[in-house]
Amino acid sequence: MSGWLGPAEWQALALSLKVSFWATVLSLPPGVLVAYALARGRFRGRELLNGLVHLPLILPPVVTGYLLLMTFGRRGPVGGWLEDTFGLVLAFRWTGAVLAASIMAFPLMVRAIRLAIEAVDPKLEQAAATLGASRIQVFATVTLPLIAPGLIAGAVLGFAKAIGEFGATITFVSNIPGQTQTLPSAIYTFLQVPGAEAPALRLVAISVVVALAALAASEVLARRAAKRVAGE
Amino acid sequence: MSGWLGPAEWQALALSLKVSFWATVLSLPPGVLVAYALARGRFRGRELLNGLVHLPLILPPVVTGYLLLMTFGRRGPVGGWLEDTFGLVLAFRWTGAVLAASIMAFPLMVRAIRLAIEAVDPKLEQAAATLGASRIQVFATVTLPLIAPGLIAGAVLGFAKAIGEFGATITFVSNIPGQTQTLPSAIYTFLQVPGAEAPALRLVAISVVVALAALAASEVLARRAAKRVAGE
Amino acid sequence: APFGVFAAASMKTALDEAAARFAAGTGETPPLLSFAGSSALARQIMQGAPAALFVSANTAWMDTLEAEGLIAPGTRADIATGDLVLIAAPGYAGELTIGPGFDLAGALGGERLAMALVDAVPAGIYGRAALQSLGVWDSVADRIAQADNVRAALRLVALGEAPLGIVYATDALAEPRVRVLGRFPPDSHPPICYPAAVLAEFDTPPARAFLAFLTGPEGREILNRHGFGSPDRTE
Amino acid sequence: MSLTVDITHRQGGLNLQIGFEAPGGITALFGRSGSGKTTVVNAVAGLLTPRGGRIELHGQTLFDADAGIDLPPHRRRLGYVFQDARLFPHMSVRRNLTYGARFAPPGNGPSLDEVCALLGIGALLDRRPGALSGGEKQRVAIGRALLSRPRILLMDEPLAALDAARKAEILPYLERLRDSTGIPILYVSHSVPEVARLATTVVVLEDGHVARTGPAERVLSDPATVRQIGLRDAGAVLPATVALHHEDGLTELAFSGGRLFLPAIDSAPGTPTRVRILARDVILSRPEPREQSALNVLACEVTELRGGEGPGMMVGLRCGDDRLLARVTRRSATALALAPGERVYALVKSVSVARMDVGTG
Amino acid sequence: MSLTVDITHRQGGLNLQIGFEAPGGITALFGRSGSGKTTVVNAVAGLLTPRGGRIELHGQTLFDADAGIDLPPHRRRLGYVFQDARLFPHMSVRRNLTYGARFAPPGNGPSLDEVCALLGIGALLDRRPGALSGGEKQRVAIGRALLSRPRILLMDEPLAALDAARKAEILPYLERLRDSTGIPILYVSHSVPEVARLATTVVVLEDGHVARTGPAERVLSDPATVRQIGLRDAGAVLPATVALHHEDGLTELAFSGGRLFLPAIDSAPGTPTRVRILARDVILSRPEPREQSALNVLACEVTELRGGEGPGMMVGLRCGDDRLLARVTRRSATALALAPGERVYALVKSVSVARMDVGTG
Ligand SMILES: Nc1ncnc2c1ncn2[C@@H]1O[C@H](COP(=O)(O)OP(=O)(O)OP(=O)(O)O)[C@@H](O)[C@H]1O
Ligand SMILES: Nc1ncnc2c1ncn2[C@@H]1O[C@H](COP(=O)(O)OP(=O)(O)OP(=O)(O)O)[C@@H](O)[C@H]1O
Ligand code: MOO
Ligand SMILES: [Mg+2]
Ligand SMILES: [Mg+2]
Repeated sequence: MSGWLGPAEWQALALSLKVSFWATVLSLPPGVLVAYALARGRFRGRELLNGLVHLPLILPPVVTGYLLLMTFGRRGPVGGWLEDTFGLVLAFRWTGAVLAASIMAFPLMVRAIRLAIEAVDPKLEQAAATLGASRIQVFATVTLPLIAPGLIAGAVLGFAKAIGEFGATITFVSNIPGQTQTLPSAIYTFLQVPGAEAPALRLVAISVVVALAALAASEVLARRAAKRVAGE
Repeated sequence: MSGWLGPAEWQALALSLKVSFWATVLSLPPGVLVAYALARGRFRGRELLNGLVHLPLILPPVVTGYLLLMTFGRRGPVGGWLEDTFGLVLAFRWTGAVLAASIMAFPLMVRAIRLAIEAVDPKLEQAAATLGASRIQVFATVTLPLIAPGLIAGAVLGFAKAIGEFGATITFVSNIPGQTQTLPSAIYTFLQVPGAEAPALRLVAISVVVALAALAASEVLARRAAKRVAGE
Repeated sequence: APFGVFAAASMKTALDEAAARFAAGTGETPPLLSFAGSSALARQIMQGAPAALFVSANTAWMDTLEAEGLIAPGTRADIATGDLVLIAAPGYAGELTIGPGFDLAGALGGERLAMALVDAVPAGIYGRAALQSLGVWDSVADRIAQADNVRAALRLVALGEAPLGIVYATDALAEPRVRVLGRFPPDSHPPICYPAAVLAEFDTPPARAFLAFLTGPEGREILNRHGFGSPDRTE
Repeated sequence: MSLTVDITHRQGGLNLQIGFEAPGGITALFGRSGSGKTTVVNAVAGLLTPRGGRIELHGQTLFDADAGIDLPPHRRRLGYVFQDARLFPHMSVRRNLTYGARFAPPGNGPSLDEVCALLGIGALLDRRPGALSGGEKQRVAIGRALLSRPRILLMDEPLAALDAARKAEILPYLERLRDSTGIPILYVSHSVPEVARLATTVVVLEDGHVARTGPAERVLSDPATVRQIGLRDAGAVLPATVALHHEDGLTELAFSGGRLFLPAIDSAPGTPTRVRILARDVILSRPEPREQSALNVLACEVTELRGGEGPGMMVGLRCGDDRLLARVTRRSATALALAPGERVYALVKSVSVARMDVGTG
Repeated sequence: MSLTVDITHRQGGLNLQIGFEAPGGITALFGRSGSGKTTVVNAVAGLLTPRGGRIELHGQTLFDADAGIDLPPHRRRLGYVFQDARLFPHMSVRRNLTYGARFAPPGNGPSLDEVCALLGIGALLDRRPGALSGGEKQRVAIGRALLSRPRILLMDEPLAALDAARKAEILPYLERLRDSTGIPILYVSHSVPEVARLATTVVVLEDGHVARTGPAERVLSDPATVRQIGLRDAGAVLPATVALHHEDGLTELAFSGGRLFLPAIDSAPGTPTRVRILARDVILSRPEPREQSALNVLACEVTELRGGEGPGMMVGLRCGDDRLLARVTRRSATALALAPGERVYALVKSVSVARMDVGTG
């Protein structure tokens, strides 16, 4: 296997896994929050929030990457502020790749979680409230465990999307080996070389295997969680 | 407005709408079928089908486009057969753009519809069966109307995705003004040239407006359908 | 730490080899090569990307960077030139001589001519200029399949989806499935050159050394072997 | 016109082995929660495939494990009224009602108008199921099953979810159904009053097997059935005929053992009817009682005495050709020296024969 | 220790205007379906905000429309047992039970062990709610509410979904609850036997307003309440004391009007108890009846005669210091020449005083 992949490719695989993992983990909490707001909230600007969340789905990834670059780049308004205030640089770092992947996966995640929240019986939440749990405690002890299958589905969907994300990532954080060169960027680079389809397809196969394994695992996990939630 | 957009951009907008519309319409029936099989079927290869459906989500769009080109191109096995048998050419035609957009939107659509089907109470389907409806009739008269909100959500999600699709489309059917130059291709073109950010962002604004309008319409439609389905 | 090189994707094979040779010869750690479209790279550099050296396929973007004052004064140099060729798909039997008013439309036989985006990507821009100066543009303008980069155009021809295409000579050289029908006269299009420059923010001696290596005899040899021409003069 | 069930199945911890015959009229499946009633009905409907055995309807085999026959539900042509109505929420009442007809072969079942009149749902046709009361929903479900031109009706506790007032509203419809259409009905209930009122045949299930089966009068009036029925609900079912309507609001019924007075019922003189007399509502007296408020004093002969674990005894009585049940304490039985063959008077308050317990037929 | 409710609300077509006081013990909210019972309970729980009025618990204002006070549910500290249990499916029984305790202020409520013993659910602690029977679920729900150390228990038809056997299993637990913990209970039911057995105070709702309210004995034994209760369930509730357990399985109770025999009950001699005697189970006799099976013959004085539309009359009786109700036909009333002040004997079969109708307290 190590003979089959060159070190650069191993690096790309490892980076892709790292980026996708963090993108998934970091966007779960805000994803849950936004999904909850969209599912249960009755506030002004709900439609706007919904639209905003969906933007990365609607826009060509290159555009999303461009907007990210303009905003979070080192000379961008937010990017400069982040660097000056926290010393946090996103541009051209793997952290930026995480941001790009998160943004791209976010609408998918929110969709899945929102559907799960909408399926939770509010009567159970009411029951928890009468037992003394505040709104946040209700959420933590009842809503959240009950949407576990939806969370898993959403997270894995997000992970799969993050594994495949290319356009926004290469536009925002470039294609720096070991830093921002994820599997898709590596695949793209190979596709730029005539006759290099074979290594490109090898990388494609790897990302397919990784994502399918995640999908299959999620089906199992989600089924188990669903059983748990059904009280059996 | 017509002064604001050049004729080429109008053309791209019209084409994007046409392509996304047909991609949505044409992938709905197979989307429903696959979603039903995944939600209710207990067959071998279910996991495989699930993985296959998700592939376009996982793969970089360029790769999807490349695989489409290899398969549905005029020299590809399926493409050649389609041309010989039906005289149907996809390569370099807007029909090919429809195929690419469909494929890319398919996993999102299937996900949404599958969740809707899983939420249908099988007891209602059983009731219909005891009243004499065959499995297909049950599906048409009970399941399908009940998943209408999910269908709408899935269709609009697919539409939004189709509006933004770029990588697979340009790789598969190139960029032929009036034939395959959709909004994202036009945007990409502008982004390649120094100083052309303004027209690019204008087109971005248009696609955002279109997709958000579709999203908002879908929320209204889905809410209305949900009410209908709730029997009120 | 190794210095970063941002380079147009079409230079990948040549620069990979050059970087390895440079490292082996000097004992430096090899530079970190990032390949993408010239426009994306240029924009990233404008946003402070950590690149010490930029190799563009596109003079316009290098001009933009220069105007912004981002390149180290006096380091801009054309490291290679290119030729534009007309290629044919495998199995394409016809022959064609490129010249003023040549029958490109007839040679296409109603099919598509593969090019890079003619308004956006350098190879496409050069190609259109060549066809216009030869007076055949109008006859084929609506027969062009524009790919998002020159390699994709090359692929269309290699797969036989388009019988003919216009790409750089370098691309044709690397793709055994296509056949070169002819070379566009150099004066039929603006000179194709690949400008490189050290970037002011990350200017380091190794980066300057690598640029010098590329413009030096060893670099030229490698670039020539990959089908690039040598610029007559360096700035 | 009959249904024959003879199946074995395993479900959860329960081993089902069920065989019975449902002739015309209403056959009640009766038994405690978990005894297998719904399982049997689902097997008949084809919603569940039993391990083994046969199910036959009007001579057609619906299911035969050995022969590998298992007709899918939609080809069995039966009308299933589920406990929870299961109306289609996306259709109007009218479309719910007519749903089954389009799949049924042409035939002369009841028309929409007839069914609406029968069930009193004509005014609801354009409403959505969500806007119906519980009782209305259940009636629409019955109508929907009926209009599919079924060969048998399956009703699984159709009234269990309803309160007493709603039940009283629907029972007369079921009686009319039984009497006006010839369709046999398999009726699941654990309410003895309901079963006593409606059933022609009773099948008592216990732990997955048939504990008793037979004509309703016989099964319900048998002291041996008390265990399944429960003490509170034990009682006799008597066939009787409406004799006379009195001016003071009482109706006089004739039965083999004499006359019974009860609050006015709606049937014309001569109508055969059925009354239920709960064992716990009967007082036995040696001398003929006088100057007391119970209008019904019946001369009986003791046929049987059955003691249980408690302080009570079940006394079987013959009254004319019919049987009565009385529940008395051991102490009273001893004090009155009750024994088979002894003659006693049974006091039954006319008002303790409740309307619920009267059925026509 | 009391709950005061005085609210107005509009829901659907219903105008609610409800005012009542619930002292300690069990206060039953009784009324037909749709009369507003659940609405009231939800208002008390804070799950619904009434249009106007006040709700006060133990002197604390939970809700006051004018003052703009509306405590959120989780700060009201009440235990709500819903009709449908609503156990948390993702938690074990143990975690369901202890759920409320972590939010409650420290205090000396019952311990987990005590509640498990009280409700008989100790063996279920590690199960999931999905693996419980209906009765077990409901008991866990009661325990969960209790362990949250509530200041009041709200129970909305906690037994409605259960069949008779399950009900009989749970009622004793509720009685023990009422007697052993000092927590007041607001109990919704449309089952008269349940209310009669459990309630100290009864609030009868009708179409969104309070039709009657008062101590259970008075409200249920009042001939005027018959309309809300229904004829079949009308009857008197008598306080009595366990006097003696006889060897033949009968228990003798003493009450102001004499002695009552009924099947053995579980309480020690001296225990105060309550029996219900249904009006339809009482036979009136002028001469003292002899040699008959009813063990309870009570000497009474007629206090009241009420006729309705039907052929029956409700007869109010005084028996010692307590009141009895008897339902007789007009014909019998005439034949016996019943009138206020007349003395009669009431025959009550001991076995017709059902166990269900006996409560301690
Ligand atoms: N899906 C199932 N899986 C396992 N066991 C089941 C299932 N459904 C029912 N059972 C068990 O099978 C037995 C019979 O169930 P069934 O539903 O036929 O009872 P029933 O007589 O209809 O009871 P009820 O009066 O409560 O409706 C019960 O012991 C029940 O626990
Ligand atoms: N969400 C609602 N929207 C409109 N009307 C409602 C709603 N919930 C209840 N109602 C109406 O308010 C009235 C009182 O309802 P409530 O649930 O309090 O009755 P209830 O006494 O608890 O009845 P039940 O015994 O059937 O539970 C009913 O007429 C009902 O139809
Ligand atoms: O190197 Mo380019 O920008 O793909 O022609
Ligand atoms: Mg059942
Ligand atoms: Mg209620």
